[in-house]
Amino acid sequence: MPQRNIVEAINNALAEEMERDPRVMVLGLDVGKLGGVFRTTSGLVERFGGARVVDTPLAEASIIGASLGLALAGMVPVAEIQFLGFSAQGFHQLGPQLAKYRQRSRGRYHCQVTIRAPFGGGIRSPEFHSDAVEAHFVQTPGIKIVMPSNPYDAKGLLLEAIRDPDPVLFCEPDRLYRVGRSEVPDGAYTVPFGKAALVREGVHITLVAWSAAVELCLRAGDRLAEEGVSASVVDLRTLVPLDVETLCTEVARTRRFVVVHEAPLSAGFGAEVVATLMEEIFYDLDAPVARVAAFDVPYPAASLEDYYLPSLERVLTAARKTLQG
Amino acid sequence: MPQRNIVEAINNALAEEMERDPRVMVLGLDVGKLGGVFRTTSGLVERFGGARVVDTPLAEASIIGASLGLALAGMVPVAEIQFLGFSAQGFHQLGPQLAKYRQRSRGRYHCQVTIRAPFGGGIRSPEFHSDAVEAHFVQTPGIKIVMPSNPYDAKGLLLEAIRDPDPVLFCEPDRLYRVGRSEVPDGAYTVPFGKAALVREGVHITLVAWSAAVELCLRAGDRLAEEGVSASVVDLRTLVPLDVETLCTEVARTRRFVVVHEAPLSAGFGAEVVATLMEEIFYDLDAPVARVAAFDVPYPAASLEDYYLPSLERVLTAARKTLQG
Amino acid sequence: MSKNSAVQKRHSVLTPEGTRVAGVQSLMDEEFLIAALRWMMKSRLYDKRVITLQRQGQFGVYSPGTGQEASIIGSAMAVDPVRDWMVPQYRELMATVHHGLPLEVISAQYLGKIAPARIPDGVKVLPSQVSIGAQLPHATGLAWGLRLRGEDAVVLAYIGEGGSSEGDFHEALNLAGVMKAPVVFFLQNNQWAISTSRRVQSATSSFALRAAGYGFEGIEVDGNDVMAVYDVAVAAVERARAGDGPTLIEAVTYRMGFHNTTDNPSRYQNPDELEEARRRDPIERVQKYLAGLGLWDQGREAKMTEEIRDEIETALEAAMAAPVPGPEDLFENVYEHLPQRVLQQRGELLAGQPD
Amino acid sequence: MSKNSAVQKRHSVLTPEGTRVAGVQSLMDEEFLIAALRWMMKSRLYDKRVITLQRQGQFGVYSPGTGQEASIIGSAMAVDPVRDWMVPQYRELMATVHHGLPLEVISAQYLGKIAPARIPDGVKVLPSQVSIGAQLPHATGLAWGLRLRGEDAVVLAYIGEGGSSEGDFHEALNLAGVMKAPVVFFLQNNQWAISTSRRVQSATSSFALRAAGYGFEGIEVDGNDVMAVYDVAVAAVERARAGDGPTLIEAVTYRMGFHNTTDNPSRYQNPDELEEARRRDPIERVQKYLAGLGLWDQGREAKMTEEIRDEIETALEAAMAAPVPGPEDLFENVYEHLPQRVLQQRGELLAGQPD
Ligand SMILES: Cc1ncc(C[n+]2csc(CCOP(=O)(O)OP(=O)(O)O)c2C)c(N)n1
Ligand SMILES: Cc1ncc(C[n+]2csc(CCOP(=O)(O)OP(=O)(O)O)c2C)c(N)n1
Ligand SMILES: [Mg+2]
Ligand SMILES: [Mg+2]
Repeated sequence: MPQRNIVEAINNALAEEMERDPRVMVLGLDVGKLGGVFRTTSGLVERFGGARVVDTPLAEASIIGASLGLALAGMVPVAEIQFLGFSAQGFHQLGPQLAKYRQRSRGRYHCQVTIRAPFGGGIRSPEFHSDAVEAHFVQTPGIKIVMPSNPYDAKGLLLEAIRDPDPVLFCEPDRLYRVGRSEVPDGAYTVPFGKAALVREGVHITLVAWSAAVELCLRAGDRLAEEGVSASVVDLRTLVPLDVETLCTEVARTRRFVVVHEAPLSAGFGAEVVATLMEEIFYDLDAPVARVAAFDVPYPAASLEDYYLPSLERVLTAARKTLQG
Repeated sequence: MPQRNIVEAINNALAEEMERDPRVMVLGLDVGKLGGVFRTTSGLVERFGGARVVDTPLAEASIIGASLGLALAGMVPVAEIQFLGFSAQGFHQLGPQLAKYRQRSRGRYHCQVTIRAPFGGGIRSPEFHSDAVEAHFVQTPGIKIVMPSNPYDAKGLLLEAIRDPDPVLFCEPDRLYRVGRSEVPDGAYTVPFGKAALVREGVHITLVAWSAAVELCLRAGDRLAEEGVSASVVDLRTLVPLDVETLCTEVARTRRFVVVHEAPLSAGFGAEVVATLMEEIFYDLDAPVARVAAFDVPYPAASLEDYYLPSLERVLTAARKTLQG
Repeated sequence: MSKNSAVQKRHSVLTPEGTRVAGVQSLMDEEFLIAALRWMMKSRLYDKRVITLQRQGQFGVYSPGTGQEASIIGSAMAVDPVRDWMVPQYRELMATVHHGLPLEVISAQYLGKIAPARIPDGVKVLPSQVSIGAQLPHATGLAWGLRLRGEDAVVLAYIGEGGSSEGDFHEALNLAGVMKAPVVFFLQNNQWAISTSRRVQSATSSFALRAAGYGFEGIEVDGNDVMAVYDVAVAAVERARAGDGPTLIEAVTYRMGFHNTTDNPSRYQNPDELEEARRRDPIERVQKYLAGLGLWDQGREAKMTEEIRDEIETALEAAMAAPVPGPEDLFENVYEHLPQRVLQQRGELLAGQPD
Repeated sequence: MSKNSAVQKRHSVLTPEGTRVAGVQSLMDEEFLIAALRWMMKSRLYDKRVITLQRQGQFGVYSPGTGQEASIIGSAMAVDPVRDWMVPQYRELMATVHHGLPLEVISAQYLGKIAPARIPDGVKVLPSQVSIGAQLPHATGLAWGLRLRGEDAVVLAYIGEGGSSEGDFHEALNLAGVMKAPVVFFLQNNQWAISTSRRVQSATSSFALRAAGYGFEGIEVDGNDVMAVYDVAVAAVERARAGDGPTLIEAVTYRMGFHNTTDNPSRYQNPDELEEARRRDPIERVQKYLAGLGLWDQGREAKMTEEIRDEIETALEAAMAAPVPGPEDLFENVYEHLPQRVLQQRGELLAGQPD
């Protein structure tokens, strides 16, 4: 079976879906000849032409707002925001409009729009390029939030996103774009939203994460194994919809858990994971919860990001503490 | 001592501070002759002139971004965003710029800027006018988030905000603007940030809230009293900085708590309150936690807001459930 | 008009006194003008009626179009409800009705109804927009998409002079120029954004000048002159349909009423200015003109007023009779399929309801 | 120039061949021109040097100004480092150095240093801006505030033609026009925004045309002609200082290098276009002109190059020798006083560090 990294998996998903559905189009900054700053759209303009693969002016709000309008006209836009941090420029079009348009139109209209955006730290990006702002959009209901952590899911979740009649924010972990290839079949398959994956099975503790933090938790799981600790790792895959059932079942099984994310601690989605577990399975927990996240400061200069981001050491320390608790 | 409602308290704070400090200026939509859509800036342009009380073009990003520049020039801007929901139009200037500017300039510059914005439901406002988006800005460190619930705090916290060398987002509960007057002294006094207030003292359960939800919790406290339940109510007053100590002490005292807010449940700041308590005082809790919040749907038409917002009934039900737990 | 040249002088056909401007032709013949007058009167009469209802607590917060009827109707008449799309801000209510949105449906929206306020399938109108300027990128995308879909359609998008200060205005017009999207941006400069005067909104001598910065035509028109508005709008729509791209029309008019039913203009408006505006009333000038031609008199006015009043009452009664929403409506139209967690929230709310 | 008239034809003083345009005067005399040349050469030589370092992994991601030196230096020379403020995007590095920012300080920023990269007190430069367009509202507010404070200061703000598509551009220029803020918006149209060509960015025939939509002057200038750039910039600065409000200058130039050190223009750039641009090189044309006057030759060029290289090396060595940041720097410059919770996080991080 073909091996692909995340960039190749996304590129393959886009190409196949544009082939299958003539309504699907790609728009955003530098998505044409350049193929996107990370090459996720490489080769598409040559194959599908400039009408369906469109370099836009440098204006995020209009990329998102025009995608909404394109969808109303019957197109299926897959828009790229060059870096998730720059969704801020289009925030008023993303949360209050795109996410809300089905409701604001009392169901007359819906927006089959996918917004793709790379994000995340660890690759020495310039300012704003690494900001993990996924939690913002959990507070703007109506849009689904998808956070793949591996090539197989990246393709399957992207196809699910493009075909979803509702808007989807698809956040791509740029640190993992090319870290390794794994099996990604040719041809269409989808990974459903709202189904978390148990990517590592253990009995003593459950590490909960999404996107690039899953890879970190898997490394932590291996290290803990050397210490005789058997750790589960749950990959939430989508924050909206949230797979409360798998989350609770898996954490209840180990009775201890740590949640890990790249966003600042306070009001990060980790807090939601903790609160949900406390509401659902309070009596099944043996120890205080621990969150490992970025600190409550703005994303720093690249030279400091290794201190800022959750590190293997910090995950291990939190896990050990929880196991003693 | 003079009695003032929240509108009068804010107006009084602005007038006194402009009197005291010639660098202080007010800008925003309709803050001049109209005195703001809620009259919080009423009389200021007549008193301090058009150079210090400025009606701006209809463009939120430039109101926030220009305030940053005004501060760099040595002014002390107090900008009004007509409704907090419209901070979305200026999101990229608020989180990534204003909150971050001290860090991005490596400490060369700081932004003594206050952004005032009314918000909250229950007064049949049009779309977007009621959105409670405070949690967004907890995820953009560098800015403080202030949420007064009564006239005395409104004045004292606003003066603290204007004098704070760092940017402050000051969210005003429009439902409570004119509900009642209470003692608000003339002359300057400040209410410190990061100090929660125990606004009702009880022994069986602690209700945690901020802004308009505090008033709801106080009513719930009275109702619970009729049932023989003695409830504490903690008013967080500021979300950033968060008074972890008072929060934990008060909840540990009653061993049970409910947190109430107007924002949608998922990833609302209530989740942060729960997560913080679980990390700090897990072993002091007797029952699962309960959050009472708006539902995970966009703010609805005014005709539906009473179903959407936390109601007295829902708070009481949650409290009773927690007390049984 | 060359893209680089300044905007042409404000177009007008009918003077405030109701006489024709010498040597200016119009596409509107008398019969058509009477139809336009009827729509303008309907707009004015509806404003009056629902403001009274609002004062009695029977209608929601409302922004009247009073004074702007020539802009609202003259532009709406230039597009084809069958092919073309309309993207309103919120003050163009009667334009959307002209475009096929039933009056009882839009009225139901102001009464807090949900399902009864849904824009019917086939009516090519987007929901009114409260977030100022946010509709413009939608209009650009819609027009662009309709062309990609091979449809012979034009989009008419409304914006106020206040809304023209938002970043969305700039981004939407610039993108429309780049894509040569078939869209007409109709800017109603009614001199006010709530209490903020047009002078505070921009130092430009004309908002129409901005079109040159996006590579298409800008035209200024007397927004109280329905014939002039119609003529420039038709020309813009034809250009768009022919594939010649967008146009920005600035209709210079005046908000003769309050911003909305919660507003009190006496705090900020100079009465003389309002008086001057009244002398330029868009409806009276047409009535005077038609009277001069012997096509209008008090009898006809009374009769038409009567007919329109009946239409309005019928629509309002239907809107009031329409079912009020219940808690279950909270969860309608959020997603095609509600996520499990939201379904559960729905269950909890409905369980807690007294039946 | 009347606000309503089209933009004046592109101003130029020196032809690409290094001859004077007939009948056009300039404020730059030969001596001053040689000073300008030196700064342009310094910009070019610094680009070359740090790109090499970056390739060796010793320097951060870098966006060269190569090809744009006349725009960068001609504009910077028009403002007074003592009174005036400079608001850069990121490609105007040598302009900020001309305005007083030490070369070792800005170099330290690209080396990930923190404290050593802090703009020194008294240097009236804002930090370079990565969020495209976001600096413009700051520039407007700063200029407005300086006037309120009674300071005799002008703000020079840089933006690219790509950045001119952002909503912030529109909002900042419109507000500046309304407030008559003493700010000069200097738009470097280098034909590219990463891989996106100027044609994709806007359908306008000239970005300078946009000024009329904000009520102030727009001027187009040959951005590869340092004398012309200087002359129009000085005029704009004088207007701003005199209280006559903002100006938008479009400097038409060409990005002769890559977008930044991660970019590969061969994927999207037509080589002929680059060739044509090379023929318009802003540095060579000045050297030819001065040579024609007998004021320039290979000897002088070699000597000046040598001097500049030394200055650059000294700055780079200082920047490299400056202390690297540690974990504690994460928590510096976030708030004047760290909230309790963040202090605690700081403690945890530092406790966890190997010492
Ligand atoms: C983004 C945003 N900011 C502020 C408001 C509040 N508001 C509602 S209407 C209005 C004035 C709009 O003026 P204009 O665009 O000229 O339209 P008009 O009301 O004159 O028809 C404002 C500021 C809003 N609805 N949306
Ligand atoms: C808001 C925002 N969107 C996207 C980017 C990514 N980006 C960095 S530079 C650039 C192109 C800028 O082009 P231009 O404004 O013409 O400046 P130039 O690079 O040509 O000097 C883009 C799109 C960004 N930094 N900020
Ligand atoms: Mg208006
Ligand atoms: Mg450029």
